[in-house]
Amino acid sequence: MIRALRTCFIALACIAFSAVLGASIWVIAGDPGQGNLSQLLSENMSRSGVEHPVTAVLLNFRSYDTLLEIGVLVIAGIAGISMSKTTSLEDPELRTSDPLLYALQRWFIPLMLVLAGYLLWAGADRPGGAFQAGAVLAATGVLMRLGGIPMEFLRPGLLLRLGLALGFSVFLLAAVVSVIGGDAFLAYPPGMAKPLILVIESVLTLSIAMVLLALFVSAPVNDAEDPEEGDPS
Amino acid sequence: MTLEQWLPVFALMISLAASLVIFALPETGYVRRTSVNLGAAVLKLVVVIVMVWGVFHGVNYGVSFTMLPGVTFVLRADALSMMFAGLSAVLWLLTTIYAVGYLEDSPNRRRFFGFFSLCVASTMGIALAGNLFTFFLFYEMLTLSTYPLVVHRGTEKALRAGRTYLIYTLTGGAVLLFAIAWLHSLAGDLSFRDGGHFVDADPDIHRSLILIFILLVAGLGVKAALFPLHGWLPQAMVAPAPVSALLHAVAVVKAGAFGIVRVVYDVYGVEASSALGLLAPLSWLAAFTILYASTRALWQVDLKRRLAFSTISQVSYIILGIALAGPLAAVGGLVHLLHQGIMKITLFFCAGNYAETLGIHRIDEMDGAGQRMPGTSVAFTIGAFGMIGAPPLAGFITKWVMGSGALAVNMDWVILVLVGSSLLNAAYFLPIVHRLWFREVKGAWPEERHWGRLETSPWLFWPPLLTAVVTVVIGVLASLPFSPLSWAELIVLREYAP
Amino acid sequence: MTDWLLDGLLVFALLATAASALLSRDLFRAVVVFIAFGLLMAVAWVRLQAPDIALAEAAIGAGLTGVLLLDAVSHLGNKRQTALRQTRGSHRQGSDQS
Amino acid sequence: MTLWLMAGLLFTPLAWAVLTLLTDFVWGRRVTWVGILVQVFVSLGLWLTVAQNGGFYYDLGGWGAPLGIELRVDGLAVTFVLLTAAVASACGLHAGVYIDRHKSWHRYFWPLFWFLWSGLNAVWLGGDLFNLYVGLELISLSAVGLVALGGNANALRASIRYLLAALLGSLAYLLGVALIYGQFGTLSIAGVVLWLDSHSASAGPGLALALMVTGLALKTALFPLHRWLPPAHGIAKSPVSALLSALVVKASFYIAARLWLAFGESLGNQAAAQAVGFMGSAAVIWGSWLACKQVQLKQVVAYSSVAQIGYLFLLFPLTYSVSDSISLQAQQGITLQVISHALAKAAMFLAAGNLILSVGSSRVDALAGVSRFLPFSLFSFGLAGVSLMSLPPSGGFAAKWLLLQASLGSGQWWWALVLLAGGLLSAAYLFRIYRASFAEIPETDQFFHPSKSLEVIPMVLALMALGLGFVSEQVLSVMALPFAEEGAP
Amino acid sequence: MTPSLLYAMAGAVLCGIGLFGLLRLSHLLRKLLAFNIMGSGVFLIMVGLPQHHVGPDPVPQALVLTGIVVAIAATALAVVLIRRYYHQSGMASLEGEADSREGGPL
Amino acid sequence: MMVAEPGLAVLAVCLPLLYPVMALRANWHRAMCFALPLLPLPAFFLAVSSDSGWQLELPWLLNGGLWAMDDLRRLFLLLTAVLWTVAGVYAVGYLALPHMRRFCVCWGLTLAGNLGLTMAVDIGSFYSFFALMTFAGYGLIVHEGTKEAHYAGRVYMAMAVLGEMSILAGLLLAASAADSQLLTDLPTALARAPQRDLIVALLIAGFGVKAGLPLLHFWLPLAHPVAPTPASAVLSGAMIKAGLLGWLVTLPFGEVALSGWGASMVIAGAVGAIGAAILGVLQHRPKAVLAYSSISQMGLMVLMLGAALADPERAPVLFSVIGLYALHHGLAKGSLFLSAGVSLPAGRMGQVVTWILIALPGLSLAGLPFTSGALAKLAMKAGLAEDSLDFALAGYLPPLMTAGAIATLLLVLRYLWTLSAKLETGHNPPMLLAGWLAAVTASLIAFWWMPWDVAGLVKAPVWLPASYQVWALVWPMLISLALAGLALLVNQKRSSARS
Repeated sequence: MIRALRTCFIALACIAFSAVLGASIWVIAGDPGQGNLSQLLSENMSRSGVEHPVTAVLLNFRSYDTLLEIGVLVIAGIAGISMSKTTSLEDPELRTSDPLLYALQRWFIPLMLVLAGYLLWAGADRPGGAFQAGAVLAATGVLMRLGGIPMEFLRPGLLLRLGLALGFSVFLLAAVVSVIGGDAFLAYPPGMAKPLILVIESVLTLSIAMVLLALFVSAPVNDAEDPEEGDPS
Repeated sequence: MTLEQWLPVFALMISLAASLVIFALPETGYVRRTSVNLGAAVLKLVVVIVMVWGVFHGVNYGVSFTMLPGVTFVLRADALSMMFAGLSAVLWLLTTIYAVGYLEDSPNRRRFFGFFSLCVASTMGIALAGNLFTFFLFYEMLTLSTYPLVVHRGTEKALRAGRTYLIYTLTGGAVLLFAIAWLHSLAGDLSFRDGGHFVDADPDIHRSLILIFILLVAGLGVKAALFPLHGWLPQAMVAPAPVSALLHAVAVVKAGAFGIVRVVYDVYGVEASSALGLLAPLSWLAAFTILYASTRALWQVDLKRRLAFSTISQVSYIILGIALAGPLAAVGGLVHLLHQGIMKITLFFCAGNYAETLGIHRIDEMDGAGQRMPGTSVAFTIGAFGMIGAPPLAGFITKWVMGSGALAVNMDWVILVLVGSSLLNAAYFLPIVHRLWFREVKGAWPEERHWGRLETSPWLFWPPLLTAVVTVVIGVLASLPFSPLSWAELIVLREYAP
Repeated sequence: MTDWLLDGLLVFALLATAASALLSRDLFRAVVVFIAFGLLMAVAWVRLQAPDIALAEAAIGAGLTGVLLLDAVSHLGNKRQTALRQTRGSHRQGSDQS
Repeated sequence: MTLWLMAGLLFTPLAWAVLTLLTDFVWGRRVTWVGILVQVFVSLGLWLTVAQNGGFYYDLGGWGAPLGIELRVDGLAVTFVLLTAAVASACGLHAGVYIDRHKSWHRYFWPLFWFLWSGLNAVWLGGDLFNLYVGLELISLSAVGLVALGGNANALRASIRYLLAALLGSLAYLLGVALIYGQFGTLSIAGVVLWLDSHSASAGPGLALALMVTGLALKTALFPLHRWLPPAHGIAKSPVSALLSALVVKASFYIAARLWLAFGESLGNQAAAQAVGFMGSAAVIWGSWLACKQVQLKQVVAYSSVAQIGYLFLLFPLTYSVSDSISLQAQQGITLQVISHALAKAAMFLAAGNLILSVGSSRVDALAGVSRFLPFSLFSFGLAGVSLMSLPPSGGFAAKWLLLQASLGSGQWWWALVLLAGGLLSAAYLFRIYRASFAEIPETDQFFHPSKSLEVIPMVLALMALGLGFVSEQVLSVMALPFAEEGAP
Repeated sequence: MTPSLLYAMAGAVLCGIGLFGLLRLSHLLRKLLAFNIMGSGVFLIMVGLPQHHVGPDPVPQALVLTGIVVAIAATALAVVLIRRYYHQSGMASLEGEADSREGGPL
Repeated sequence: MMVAEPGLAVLAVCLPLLYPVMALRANWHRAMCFALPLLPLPAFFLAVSSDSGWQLELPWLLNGGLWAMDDLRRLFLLLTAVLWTVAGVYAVGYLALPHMRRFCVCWGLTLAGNLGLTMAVDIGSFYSFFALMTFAGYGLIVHEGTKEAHYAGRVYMAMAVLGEMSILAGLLLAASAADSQLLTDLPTALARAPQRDLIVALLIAGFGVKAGLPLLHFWLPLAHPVAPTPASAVLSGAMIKAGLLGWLVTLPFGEVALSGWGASMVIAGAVGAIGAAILGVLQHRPKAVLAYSSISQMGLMVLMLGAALADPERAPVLFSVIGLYALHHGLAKGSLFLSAGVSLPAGRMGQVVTWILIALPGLSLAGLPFTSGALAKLAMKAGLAEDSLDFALAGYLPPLMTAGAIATLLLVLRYLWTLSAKLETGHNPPMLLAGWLAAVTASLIAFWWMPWDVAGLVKAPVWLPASYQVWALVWPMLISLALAGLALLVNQKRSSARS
C-alpha cells in the first residue's frame, strides 16, 4: 500500500517536473533574446585549424572541456581496472567456439577497424572524430573479447596503463607546449593547430578505445577485498 | 611593538606556551614538566606584578588587531583586568604547586597539566580582554580547556559531571554569543570603557538593550552559577581537588562574575544599566542566589559539595555588589572577587588534603582531623571563618564594605541578606570546624597515607597555609596600598569618575 | 507535414521505448529495448541536424552501452535470482538508519 | 609570471595524474611529493599575485569568453585553490603513509587523487557553466573511484549510491545549463550576468537556476538529499574521507553559491531563498542529531559534515534582497565556514583514521583510554572539533560570528537561532567522542602506535583551522579583492 | 514550433521518465538505464532548445558530444561497480528487495 | 613612657596572637602552658603605668585603625589584664589535660580579642577583636569535650553568631549614619540617625548576648559550668564585661534621652537581677550558681545603663559607677570561680582560712562593708538616687537595688552551700593556689589601688562606709541570711522526713 502510494507520489512528482520543464522550455523558446554564439563561431572558424565546426569547438575553442572529459574517461578506466584485482583477465567462460561468432569476427573486425580509421580522418571536416572512432574501435575490441580472443595488453599492467594515459598525456603536452612560448594554456602555436589536432585526435581514439575496452573487461572475478578501516583483520 | 604592547600578550602567552610545552613533553618527564610549570607560573606572576605597577601609575598596556571585518581583538590592561589577572597569576602558582603534589603518581598528568595551563591562559585572556568579542573568545576557550580537567578521573561519575558541565556552559556560551552578536549588530564594536557606552542611548533601542542585557547575564550567569543556572557546579566536584580549586576560586565562576562586572561597568555603564532598570532585578537575583545556595549547602554531607554550594552563594556577592549601583557597594563586590578566590581556594586545598592524606570525603568523617593535620585544619578554619565574614578576615571586609555601600544607596534590605547569609555560612561551616578540633577521632581514617615529617606532602601542605595567611593579611591590612580593597577602590574611582 | 509526422512518430517511439525499457519486467528485454532507444536517439540526432552526435550515439549510446549492459545482465541475472542469492550476501548496514 | 603560474596550476595535477598512473604505489608516493611541492608553490604564488594585483580572467586556448572558456581568477578562487593545495597536500602526505602499499590496487590512489585535485582547481576557477559541469564530473568520478578503491561490499554499496547521486545531480545541473544556454546563448557566467543586467529577467530561466542549485545541492548533500554522503564518507579510507568532506562537497556548493550570487537577485525569489535556508537549517539540526546516534566514529564525522553543510546554505536567504554590506558579511561568513570546515574536517578525518588505526576498531566506544596512548591525534581531533563547534578562536567561530551578524542585521534572526543550536548540537556529538576517549577502562592497553608523521598532519590542519580565526581579516580581504575589469567580456 | 522544440519537449518528457526510473526502480542496472534515458533527455533539450532559435548550432552539439562521453564513462564505471558489488554481496539493489524504503539514490 | 605606650598596646595584642604560630611546633606545648600568665602582662603594665589619652593610628589596618585609651577603657583593660593574669597563673596549675595546645591557642586568641577590644576605637578593630574573642571563647567552653560541653558550646555558638550578626548590622547602620569608622563618632550620629531605634535595638541585643541580658542569657549558665575553671573565671569576669563595654562605647549616652530604651533596660536589668537569683538558688552545681549570679550582677549594671540611657545628664556619673561596679564584680567573680577548683587543705586551720578566703569575695559581692562591694553598692545607690534622676522609673530603682543585694547574698550562700558539698580535701598544685590567692588578693586588697574614680559620690576614705550607710548595706544581708537559714531549716526538715 505504502509502496503504491509512494510510486504514485513519485510518478506525480515526475510528471509535474516534466510539465514545469516543458513550460519552461516553452517560455524560453518564445523569448528570443540571446547572444549569437554560432555567428561568432563561424567568424573564428578560419583560425581554428579545422573545417568542421563541432571538431573546432571540441578541440580548439573549448579544448579544456575535452581535456577534462578525457580525464573523466581515464578516471573511469582507472577506477574500473582498480576493481579487477587480478593479473589475468582470462575468463574461461568466454572462450567460445561458436562458429557464427568466429565468422563474424573474421569479417567484422577489419571492417570496423577501417570504419574507425575513416571516422577519425573525417573528423577534421565532416561529422566524425575521435570519440566516434574510439567507440567503434572499442566495439571492435568488445567483439574480439566476446569471441574469446586473448588480449594480453588488457591486463592491468604497465602496457594498459600506458595505453590509458597515452591520449591524455599527448593532449596535455600539446596543451602545455604553448605555455613555454608564453601563451595561454591550451593555446596551439600559430599554424600548428591542424597537425596538433590531428595528432591529438588519433591518440585520443586509441586511448578512448582502450578505456572503454578496459572498463568492459574489468569485471570483478575474485574475492580479494580490502578490509574496512577498523575491522580487525 | 613597544613593551607596553607586548606585556599583555606576553602574560597571555606564557601560560599558553607552557601548555604547549607540557603537551610536547613525554608523560614521564616529571622534573621537566614541573619546572616548566613552576617557571611559567613564576614568570607570569612577575609580568603581572610589573603590569599592576604600571597600571597603577597610569601606563596603558594594550594591543589590538582586526580579526574580522568590524571586529577587533583587543588585549588591554586596566585596573579591573589587573585585579583578575593578579588573582589568577597568584593562585595559578599556588595551585600548580598543589597539583604537582596532589597528582603525584596518578596517570595522565601530561594531559592534566597541559589543559591546566591552557585554562589559566584562558583566564588571563578573559582578564585582559578589551572588548566583548575578545572576552567571549577566551570565555569559550575556558569552557573547553576545563572540560578535560573535570572529567580527568575518567570515571562514569566524572564523565557525567563533565556532560552536565558542558551542557550548561556551552548553552550559556551560545546565549552569550547571541547576545554579543546582537549587541554588535546594534552598536558596533564595543570596547570596554569606563562608564560604558549607553549612557545616552537612543530610546528606540532600549527594549533591545534590555533584552540583550538579560541574555548577557543569562549567558554569563551560567559560569557565575547564578540561580537557577548553578546546577553544574556541585556536580563538577568529582574533579580532582586542584581543579575544583581552580574552577571555584579562579577560573570558571570568576570568569562569569567578571564578565557580568564588565558588562555592567564597561559595556552598559552603571548609570545606563540602572536607568534601564536592569540592576535592581539583578541584585534581587544575586541576593536570592546567596541565600538559596547557602541553604542548600546546609544539607550537603559531602565536603566538596558543601563547598560548592558555598561557592555559588559567595560568587553572587560579587554580582550583588555591582548590581547595587553605588561606588562603595561596587568596591565590596569587586574586592570579593579576590577575597572569595583566596578563601575558597584555601578551603578546596584543605578538602583536597583531607581526601588525599586521610581519604576523607564526607563531613562526618572529619572528626578530630585537626589533631592529625593541624596545619591544614588551621587553614581550613581560617578559610571558613573568612567565608562567614568573621573579622578581621577577608570576608569581613567584603561584607562590611558592601553593607556600607548598600546603605549608602538606601538598599537596607541588603543588610538582611548579608546577615542571613553569614548566619547560614556559620551554620554550615562551624560544625565542620567543631568536628575538626573538638571531636575525638572515631577510629582509623578511611585511607591514610604518610609523608615523613609533615602531616602531608609538602606540596600539599604549604599552599593552603599560605592562602590562609593571605586571607588573614588581606583582611587585616585591607587599607594598605595595593591591597585588594585599595585596588577595588581604585577601579571604582576610575569607573565612577567622569 | 511528413517531416512533422516523422518527428512525431520518432518522439513517440522514443518515449515509448524509454518507458518500456524502464518498466519491462525482464531485465534482458529492458536492455534490448534500451538499445533500440539508443538507435532511435541516433535518428533523432540526425533529425536535429547533429550528425556527429548521431554517430557517437549510435556507436557509444546504442552500441557500447548496450553491450556493456547486456554483458552485465547476463552476469547479474534479474530480480528472482537476486532474491535467491541474497542469503549469502554479507548484509551489513552501515548507512543512514533514519 | 602569472601565465606560468596558471599553466602550472592547471598542468601539474593532470600531468602528475598521468605520471602516477604509470608507477606503483611507492614510486607514486615519491612522485606525488614532488607534485605536491609544485602545486603548493604554484597555488601560493598565484594567491600572492592576486593578493597584490587583484583578480583577472584567464582565457584558455587563447579564446575569450563566449566562444572559448575563460577562467575567472579572483581572490575567492585563489583562496580556494590555496585551501585545496593545503588540504589535498595534507591528505596526500597522510595517505602516502596511511594506505597499505602492499595491495597492488592501491597504486591507483595516486592518479585518482591527482585527477580529483585538478577537478577541484577547475571548479574553483571555472567561469563557464559547461566547463564547471565537466569539472564536477571529474571530481565526482574520481571521488567515487577513491571511495570504491579496493572496497568490499559496503564500500561498493556506498560508492554506487554516491555515484548515482552524483550523476543525478550532474544531470540536473546540466539540464539547468541547457536551459540557460537556450535562454541566453552563452555559457559564460559573466556573460549571463551581463545580459541580466541589461535586460529584464524572464520567467523561464528561473527553473534553470532552481535545477542547477538542486542538482548541486544533491551533490553537496543538502538535507534531505544527504543520504548518500554518510556511507560514502564513512566507509572510505580516512584520507579519502578527508578529501571528500573537506573539498569535494565544497566544490558543488561553491558553484551553487557563485550561481546564486550571480543570478539569484534576478532569477531567484524570496520563497526559494528561504526554503533553501530552511533546508540548510534542517540539515544542521537533523545531521547533528543523527551524528549523536552513530556508533561508528567516522559515521559521526560524516554526519557532522551533513550538519556543517547545512550552514553553508544559509548563504541563500542571507544574500537575497538584503543590503550590500549584509550580503558581503554573509558571503564572508560562508567563505570562512567553507575554509574552516575544510581544514577542520580534513583534520578530523585524518585524526579519526589514526585513532581507528590505533585502537583497531571504528566504534566510538572502543576509544576508551586512547587519550593516554594517542593524545596527539586525539588533541588534533579536539582542536578540529573546536572549529566545528564554532567555538572561538577558530575559523568556524569567525564564520559563525559573521553569519550571526548578517542574520541579525538583515532581521532574519531565526537563522541566528539555527546557528546557535547547531553549535550546541555539534558540541553534543563531538563531546560524545571525547567522553568516550576520556573514559578509563583498565583492560584496554592494546594500542597500535601509528607513525609520527601520521599524527603531525592532522595537527597542522587543525591548527590552521583554529588559527584561521585570527587571520580571517587578511583572508577575507584577499577574497573581496575587486576584479581587474579589462578581462571581463 | 519547430522540430527542434518538439525534440526539446520530448527531452523534457524523457527527463521525467528517467527521473522516475532513477527514483523508483531499485535494481541498479535499471537505475543506470534510467540515468541514460534522462541523460538523453537532457541532451535533447540542450541541442533542441537553442536550435529552435538559430538553427544548427555546433556549440551545444559539441557539448552534447562531451556529455555523451562523460555519460558512457560513468555508465561503464557504474557497471563495473555494480558487477563487483553483486559479486560480493549477491545483491543488485542497494537495500535488498524486502526493504526498499530508500528507493532513490538520495 | 609616651612613645612606648602604643608599642606596648601592640605588644599586648600581638603577644597572645603568637600562640597559634607557636602551636605549629608540636613539642612547645609545655612552654606555652607556662607562658600563659605572662601573656596579659604588657596590657597590665599599659593599664597600670600609663595615663589615658594616648592614641595609636594604624591607617593600614582594616578600614583604618585607631587605638586609644581613656579612663573607662583603662579600667576595663586593667580588669581584663588582672583577671587573665591570675587565671593564667591558676591555669598553669590547673591544666593537666589532653589537648593542651588547643586550649592554649584558644586562650591566647580569646585573650587577644578581649584585650584588643578594650583599646580599639575604630569599628573595624573593635568588631574584629570582639569576634575573635567570641569565636575563640568557644574553644574554651567546649574544651572538656563532654556531651554537656558540646551542648553548651552549640548554644553558645548559635547565640554568639546571632549576636555577632546583630552587632554587625547595628554597627553597619551606625557607621553609615555617622559616615565614620570610629566608635567615638557613633553616639553623636546615632542620636540623630533616622534609624536610631533599630540601631539601638540591634546593638543592645548584639552585646546583650555577651552580657547575659535576660532572654539572651541562655548560654551563660550552660557554658560557665562546663568550661575549665580558669576559663570560667575569665568568661564570667572579663568577657561578660566586653558586652557591657560594647554598650558603653556605642550607645548614645549623654546625647539624647532615650527614655523608652532606658525603661526597657531597667526592666530587663531588674528581671535579670531578680530572675537570675531565683533560678540560681535552684542550681546544684556551684559554677552554675555563679553563672546565674553573674547574670544577676549584670542585671544590676544593666539597670544603671538603662538609667544612663534615659537621662543624658546623669550619664557621665553613671559611667563611673558602672566602671567601678564592673571592676569590682569582675575581680570578685573571678576569685569565686577560681575558688571552685581548689581543694581544702588537710589542717583544720587551713580549712577555716580557705573557707574565709572563698567566702570573702562572695560577701564582697553582696556588699560587705570594707570590701569593694560595699563601695560599689554605695556608689550605685548614690548614682541612682531618685532625686538626681530625671526619669520615670527612678522611684523604683532603690527597692530594686535592695532586692538585688538580697538576691546576691542568697546566691553567694547557695554557692558556698553547694561548694561545701563538693569540695574535697587534697593537695593544691602550687600555681593553682597562687592564682587563686592572687585573685582573692586582687579582689580584696589590690582593688583599692586601682584607678577607679567615683569621686563625689562616696565620701572619703572610700573603703570605709559611713555609719548610716552601714545599716543600709547590712539589712539586706540580714534578710538574706534569714532566708538562707529558713531554707536550710526547710531542707533539713524535708530530708529528715524523707529519711
